[in-house]
Amino acid sequence: MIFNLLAILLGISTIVFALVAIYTKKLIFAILATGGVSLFASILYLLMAAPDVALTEAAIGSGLTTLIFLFILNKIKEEDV
Amino acid sequence: MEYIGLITGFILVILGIWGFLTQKNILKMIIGFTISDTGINVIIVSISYLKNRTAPILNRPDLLTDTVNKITDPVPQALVLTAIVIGVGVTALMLSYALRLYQEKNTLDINNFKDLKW
Amino acid sequence: MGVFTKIPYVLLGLFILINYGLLVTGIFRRISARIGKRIGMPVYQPWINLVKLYAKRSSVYHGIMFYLGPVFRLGGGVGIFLFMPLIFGSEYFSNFSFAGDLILIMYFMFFGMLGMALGAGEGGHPYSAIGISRGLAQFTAIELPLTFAIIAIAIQYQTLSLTEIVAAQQGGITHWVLFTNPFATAAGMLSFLGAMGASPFNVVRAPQEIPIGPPVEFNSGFLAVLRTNAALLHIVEAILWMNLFFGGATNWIELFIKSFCVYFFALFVGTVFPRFRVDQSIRWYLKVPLILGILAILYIKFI
Amino acid sequence: MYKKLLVFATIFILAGIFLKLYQNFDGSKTLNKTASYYAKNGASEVGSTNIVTAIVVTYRGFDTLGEVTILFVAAAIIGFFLKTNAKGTNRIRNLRFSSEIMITASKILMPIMFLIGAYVFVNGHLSPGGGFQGGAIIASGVAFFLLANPTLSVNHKVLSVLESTSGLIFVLLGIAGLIYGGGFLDNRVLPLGKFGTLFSAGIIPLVYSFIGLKVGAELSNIISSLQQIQKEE
Amino acid sequence: MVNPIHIVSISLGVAFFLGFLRKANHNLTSTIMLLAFAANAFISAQWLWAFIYSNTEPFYIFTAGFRPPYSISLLMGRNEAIFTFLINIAGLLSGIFMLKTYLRHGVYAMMAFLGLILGLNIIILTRDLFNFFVFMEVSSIATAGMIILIKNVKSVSAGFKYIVASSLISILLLLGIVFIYYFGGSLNIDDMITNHLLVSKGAEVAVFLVLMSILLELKPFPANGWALDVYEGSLPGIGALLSATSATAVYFVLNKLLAFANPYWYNVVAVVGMISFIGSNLLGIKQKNAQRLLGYSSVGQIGLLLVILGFSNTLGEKFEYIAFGVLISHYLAKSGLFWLAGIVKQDNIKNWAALQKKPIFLFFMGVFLFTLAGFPPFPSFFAKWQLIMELSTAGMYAWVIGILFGSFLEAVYLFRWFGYAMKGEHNDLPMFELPWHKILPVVIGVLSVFGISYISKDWLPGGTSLNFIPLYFIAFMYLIDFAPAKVKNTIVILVITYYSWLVIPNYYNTDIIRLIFSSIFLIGAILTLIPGYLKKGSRKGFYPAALLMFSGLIGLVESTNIYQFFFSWELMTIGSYLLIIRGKYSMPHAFKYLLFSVGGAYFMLMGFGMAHAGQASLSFDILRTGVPYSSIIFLLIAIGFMTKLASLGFHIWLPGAYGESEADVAPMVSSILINAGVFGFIILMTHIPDANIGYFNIPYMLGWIGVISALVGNIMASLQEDARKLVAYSSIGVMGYVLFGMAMMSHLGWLTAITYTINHFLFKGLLFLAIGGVILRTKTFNMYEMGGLIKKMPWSFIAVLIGIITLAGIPPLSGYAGKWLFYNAIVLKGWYIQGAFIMFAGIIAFLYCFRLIYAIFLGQLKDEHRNIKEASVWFIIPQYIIIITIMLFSAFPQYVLNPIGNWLSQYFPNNALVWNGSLATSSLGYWNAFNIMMIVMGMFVVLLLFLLLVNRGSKKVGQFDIVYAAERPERPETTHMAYNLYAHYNKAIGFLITPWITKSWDNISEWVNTIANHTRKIYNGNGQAYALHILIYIVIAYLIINGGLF
Repeated sequence: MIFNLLAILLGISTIVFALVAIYTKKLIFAILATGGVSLFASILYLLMAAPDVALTEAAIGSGLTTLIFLFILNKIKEEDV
Repeated sequence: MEYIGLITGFILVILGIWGFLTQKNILKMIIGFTISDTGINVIIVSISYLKNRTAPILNRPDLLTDTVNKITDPVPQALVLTAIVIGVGVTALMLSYALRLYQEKNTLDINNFKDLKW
Repeated sequence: MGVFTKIPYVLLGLFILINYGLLVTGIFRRISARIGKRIGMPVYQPWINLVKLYAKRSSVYHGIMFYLGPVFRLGGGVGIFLFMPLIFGSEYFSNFSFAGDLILIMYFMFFGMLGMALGAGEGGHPYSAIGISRGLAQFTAIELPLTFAIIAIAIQYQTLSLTEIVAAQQGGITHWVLFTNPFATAAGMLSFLGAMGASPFNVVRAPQEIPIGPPVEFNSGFLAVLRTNAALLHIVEAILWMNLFFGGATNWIELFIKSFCVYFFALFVGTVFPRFRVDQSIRWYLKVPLILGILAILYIKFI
Repeated sequence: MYKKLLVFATIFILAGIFLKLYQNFDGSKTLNKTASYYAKNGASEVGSTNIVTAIVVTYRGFDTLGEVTILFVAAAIIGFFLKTNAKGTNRIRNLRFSSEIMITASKILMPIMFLIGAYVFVNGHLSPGGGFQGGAIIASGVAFFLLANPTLSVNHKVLSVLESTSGLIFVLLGIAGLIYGGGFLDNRVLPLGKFGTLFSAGIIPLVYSFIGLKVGAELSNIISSLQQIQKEE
Repeated sequence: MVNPIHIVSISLGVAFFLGFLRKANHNLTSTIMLLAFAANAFISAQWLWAFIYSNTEPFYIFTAGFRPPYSISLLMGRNEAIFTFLINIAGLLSGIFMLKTYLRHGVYAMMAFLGLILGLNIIILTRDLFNFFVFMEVSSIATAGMIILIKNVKSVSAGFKYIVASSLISILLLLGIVFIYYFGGSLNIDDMITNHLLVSKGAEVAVFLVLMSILLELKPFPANGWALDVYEGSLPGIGALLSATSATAVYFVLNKLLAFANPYWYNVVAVVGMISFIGSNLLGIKQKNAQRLLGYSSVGQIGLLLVILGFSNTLGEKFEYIAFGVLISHYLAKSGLFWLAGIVKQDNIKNWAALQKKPIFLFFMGVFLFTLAGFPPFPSFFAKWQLIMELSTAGMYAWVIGILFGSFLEAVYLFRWFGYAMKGEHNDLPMFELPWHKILPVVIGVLSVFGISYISKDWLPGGTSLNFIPLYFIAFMYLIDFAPAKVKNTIVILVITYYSWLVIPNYYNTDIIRLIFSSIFLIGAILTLIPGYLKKGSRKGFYPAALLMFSGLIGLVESTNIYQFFFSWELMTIGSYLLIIRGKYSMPHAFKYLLFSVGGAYFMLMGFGMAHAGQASLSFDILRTGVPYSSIIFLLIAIGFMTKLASLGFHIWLPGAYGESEADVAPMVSSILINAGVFGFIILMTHIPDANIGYFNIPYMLGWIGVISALVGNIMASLQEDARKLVAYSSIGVMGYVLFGMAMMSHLGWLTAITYTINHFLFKGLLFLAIGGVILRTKTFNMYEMGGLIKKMPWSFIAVLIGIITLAGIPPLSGYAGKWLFYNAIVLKGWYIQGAFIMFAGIIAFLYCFRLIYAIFLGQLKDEHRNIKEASVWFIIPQYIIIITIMLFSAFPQYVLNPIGNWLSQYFPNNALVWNGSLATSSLGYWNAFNIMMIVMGMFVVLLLFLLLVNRGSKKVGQFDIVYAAERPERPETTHMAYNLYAHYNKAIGFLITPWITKSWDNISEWVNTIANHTRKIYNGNGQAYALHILIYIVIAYLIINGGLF
């Protein structure tokens, strides 16, 4: 029962983070919000008894994607200064 | 539990595609794409979930006997693994495209790249 | 009678017609002068001209086609004569009508015109081309109602051979095409005016139109041939119209009288009406005579 | 404005399609045909405790091969795509030296990260995780190192050699499976060994570790090439 | 045999191995890459050979050693072998083509290229759905990488649009696949097919998503903006790769997956294909950029393939053949054209005129274009024919119309492009350099086109009966094209005489009509080829084109069934197009000619299709009145022949095509080619005597069309200034006569039509040859610039004189025979009004005959023509041969007309012509050709002698020794009045012949262009908009298939 409650909470927070990611003006917040979305998703996977996927999502989904995003953002912000 | 996952997954996909189609900035589009990708992964995993069953890793001896009705469906989880990595590969490629586009015209607005039309 | 035995009779018929043609031309000129309150030249004047012309010799020519002009012209006239039966029923004076039929005759009418055009074209005279193009254009318009009339007759009697047409019209006036198909006769007679080159449609040879018409180019011998043809062609056309619409002739006197009347129809119309320009005549021919022609065909088809 | 409306309408109908899918989803009570087969004789046939790894490496090993090619092709394209663009502005950027904490933390955390990465992809068939996750951890370790001291750069030559060798070995293992085992990428080349121990489940550990190395090399390659262009400018 | 899995191990192994040689010189690495492709190609070739010749059964490969549903299995069947072979060969050739780019870009690009080819190979081989998804991603990422090989903003934005679109599609595909797994329980395709797993409602939507995303991957029309940008933005080599390989691979996958979807999906695929086929071809018309045009064409061809796939069960076992025919021609032609684009490096299609610097490349381009458009002897012709036949047997007439309309649109822009290339302005365009690695793939492409057309021709039921001997001879002639024109001319004439000696006699007693037409075609060919000796140099490309036309024509006569007939009809169209386009300004006219012929041919094909529906045989007698819709069939085929007969409404191409072509091509095309239409009509009308739609009778209408075209043709002819246009319009007139005669459906009517055809062949050839000779000498074709040439060119004058006498139908010559028969036929048939108008047209014929001979020969000689020589002897010889034939035909018509009469009496028994000796009597009148000739000649000679006698000593007058209107002319121009000769005619009935038909055709083409222009505005260049298009496409498809949202 507790798991369902936790899952609902996680679900809502992922959706909130997703909305933030789409509608914020600052790009940096958007990227961090995407990282957050994928982090919450990996926790959701844990709840759904899929540890492998959770680890991958955490490592690749939130870790590497956000990293590449930040590098690219840094590169682009660099250009127009 | 899986219903919750399914709903979140579908909503994430819808939001991702909405962001993808309405945002002018290319990076925002790619973010939209990543979100819908994560959404798809959530859907796939929530399909594999069976009520009060453990992960498909048989580390405890009691799981070895009659594992059929003890573990969740391992196949979608294997598929998701590949899907995530594909997502990363495609996103990395899209980002480098975005970078090159930025270097060409110093702007990230999709409407400026209309040289090829009709 | 074989083809060769018929030749002397054909020549005889030709001689009679040429003289009759000259006579009629003389009378024609005299009457039109009298209408214009002039005395007019003596009736035998055409003979004199002809004899004079045949005596003369021209010392100049414009190339071989120049010769072919008058030759074609007279060929046209004689051609019509050769393939048309003069006296219905008589073995001697039906010429070579058995070889070709009405269509051949129609083509010979155009044969002369085309030949004259080629000849005059070759002649050094620049204005001859203008005359030719007028003549050809006008003649095509003239030929249209005639074609309709001939088709109407062909339908009526289900034949294209002239002798059979004349045979069908024997036995009293009411059998003539004049009565059986008045529209065809009307269209035919109107196109007769054009074919004769009579007054409303004589812009082609009128001397005032072009300061020096073909007659000057074709002097002496050539003019002689042209003059004989002029005489022969008109009278032969008259006889043709007679055969077609007025029941042909069984003996020479009937032939002379009827052809004389047909001939003078052109005279009376001609002296009354002013001269048409070519496009006017084309447009005129494509109005009234054309409708008459179509009526002729419809008349036959539905009655 | 009407464009937004159009997008909204399309998305609305798309949601309708998903709803149709969702309604027909009735939460299956038992495993379906293929999953129950894997559950029943996954452990015995392949001998790896982690059935997901068994599926990923042997049963659907071809997918993983595809997976590796995707990353490989993506890395190749990004490498050649960003490397040859000579157009960028080439003034040297003033490198902001990372703070003290970053440097000391990187000195401590770097080895641990590599260790965790190695651990994850070595016993992929025992505990959750495997080649990809291990590779990702190593790559983030490398990234962390690059962030810590921006002046240093990773030697591309070594990375690509590492990547190619591990790729080649993976293919060779596949062919070995074809010759010795049942088919391409079959793990019964080596003995299945005792269930649950490190050296069990045939060549899965080997395959997964090489995949881990390959993925780690590739991702760090991508990161360093991204990092690279920053330095060149 | 090598296990197909090694395709994977080789390409991947080489890709990884290249990682080591990053620094090595690029020559080595590229050779290794090419070796890898060669190995792959060898493996698939080996399997292909095994399947075709030692028919081994399909070979299943189980990866990971387990049974398929639990592991991924690959299948190497016959189709898979063909497709993988095509893909690997394309990879090899594109690798060779883009060798320089790979050398420049180094190892990474090669890895991506290897990845792409590997991905495509496995897409075809795999039997697992998720595996297909993974390798679809591999190939789409690799393609995205390939696009940016050329570094400019266009290619990068195109690449971005591509990756955006394909990622959106892959999201939906993944979703579909996962839910198929959920509902179906397994991911293996064979498993799904065998035990129909997907039955539940939900699976419906999942299958929808999967199939829809695959369809979108195939770039359907409204949602393919991204694909067209990719074709335009990327390197030509990549364009070739994309259109040839990736589209083919995904097409094969669709074919695989349709097996497990439920049957209505076949209709969905067909509808999507048809929209895409017609839509993209329509938009192709407005394209100026070469690569984008090719993009539209390849999307169109894929649309056609989808239609074929959609009808695969109606097509039955023919499906494989048709699909392969269309696919292979698309594959070869498209890659060939893209490679040519790579060589020419010109964006605007007008600048492709640069190809004229190297005529061999024009030949290549021609081959590729004709393959695409579906002309014989290429495989797409056989495929399209079989497709139409099968579809019409199944009664799918709407679809047949759609396919034909689409391929007509495609022919429009393809041949406009070919026209620009053949005839465009090219000396200021840069010369393109020709490295070996760019030429090799193109050459291989062309050779394989011919190779496959040789192989595929005898797969069709009627295929073996086609005689290909003339085609081999044409190929030989093309090989010796460098030889001097005189040598080639003799060879060609000798071969044609031998062939006619072979063919004509065996028709002698059996079939008089075929005897006449075969002699017209063959002897006419010899006559019109004789002037060829005049040409110096090697006259490249003339002889193959001429032979193509003549073999097509004689093929018509020899054909026993509609298939051979259509085959030779299309051959003739190609040959005549290539002949006409040789003229200096003939590009627009040749283009119009081709469009009308192609349009006509498609009408005819539709007609044959409807006739063939329901009957097994292809022979002519399926065209019976008993067949349903027989009058519609009659109308369709009649329109097809009327385009060739240039009757009114379809005549606008004729004046230009005949007028602008070369001096000795004009007689060839005008006097011989136009008779093909007549022959066609004879066959049509003997088989379907009467046809009426609703209450009005078609032959009656044809009669009226014949009358009007005769009238208008003759009037227009008499008002022309250009000699060739005059004779061309007269062709329309005479053909109006012939059509009228045929439409009468009576014994005499047909006799007239056939006499007219023979006469027309004789005098048209005579006139065009004479005028050609004159124009060659005077270097001008306006009649008012000539004049008085009788003095310098007496022989030509006599030829033209006899020509116009025959044309005008003046008694002594054979023209009169036609006219006489006409009157009799009209009166007997009872069509009086039309008859009278036709006679009026005949009389107008005098006008332009006179104008022709007067303006050129009579009148005054111009100064510049003072020392002009007679037309070259090579022009005179054929003219005088024709004159002799005319004389013979005029004197003894009975030897020709009598046998025709007997042949005709089997169709129209009543009121035939009765012949005794030379006197022909019909029920109306009589006509004795010989007597008339003798009498007229006699009279003629007598009068001429008299005049010569009278003026024996006269001297010829000099040009200026004349006086008129009291002045002496100095300048010849003033004395030769030939300009606007019939002005008054123009005034009188000018309103009748204002060219409103040409205007109406221009309006149609204008209207089509504006539609194309507006619809292509949907591609507004914005990547996001393209993604939205994809989504809208899916949503609409869903609504239609599902009938509303729930």
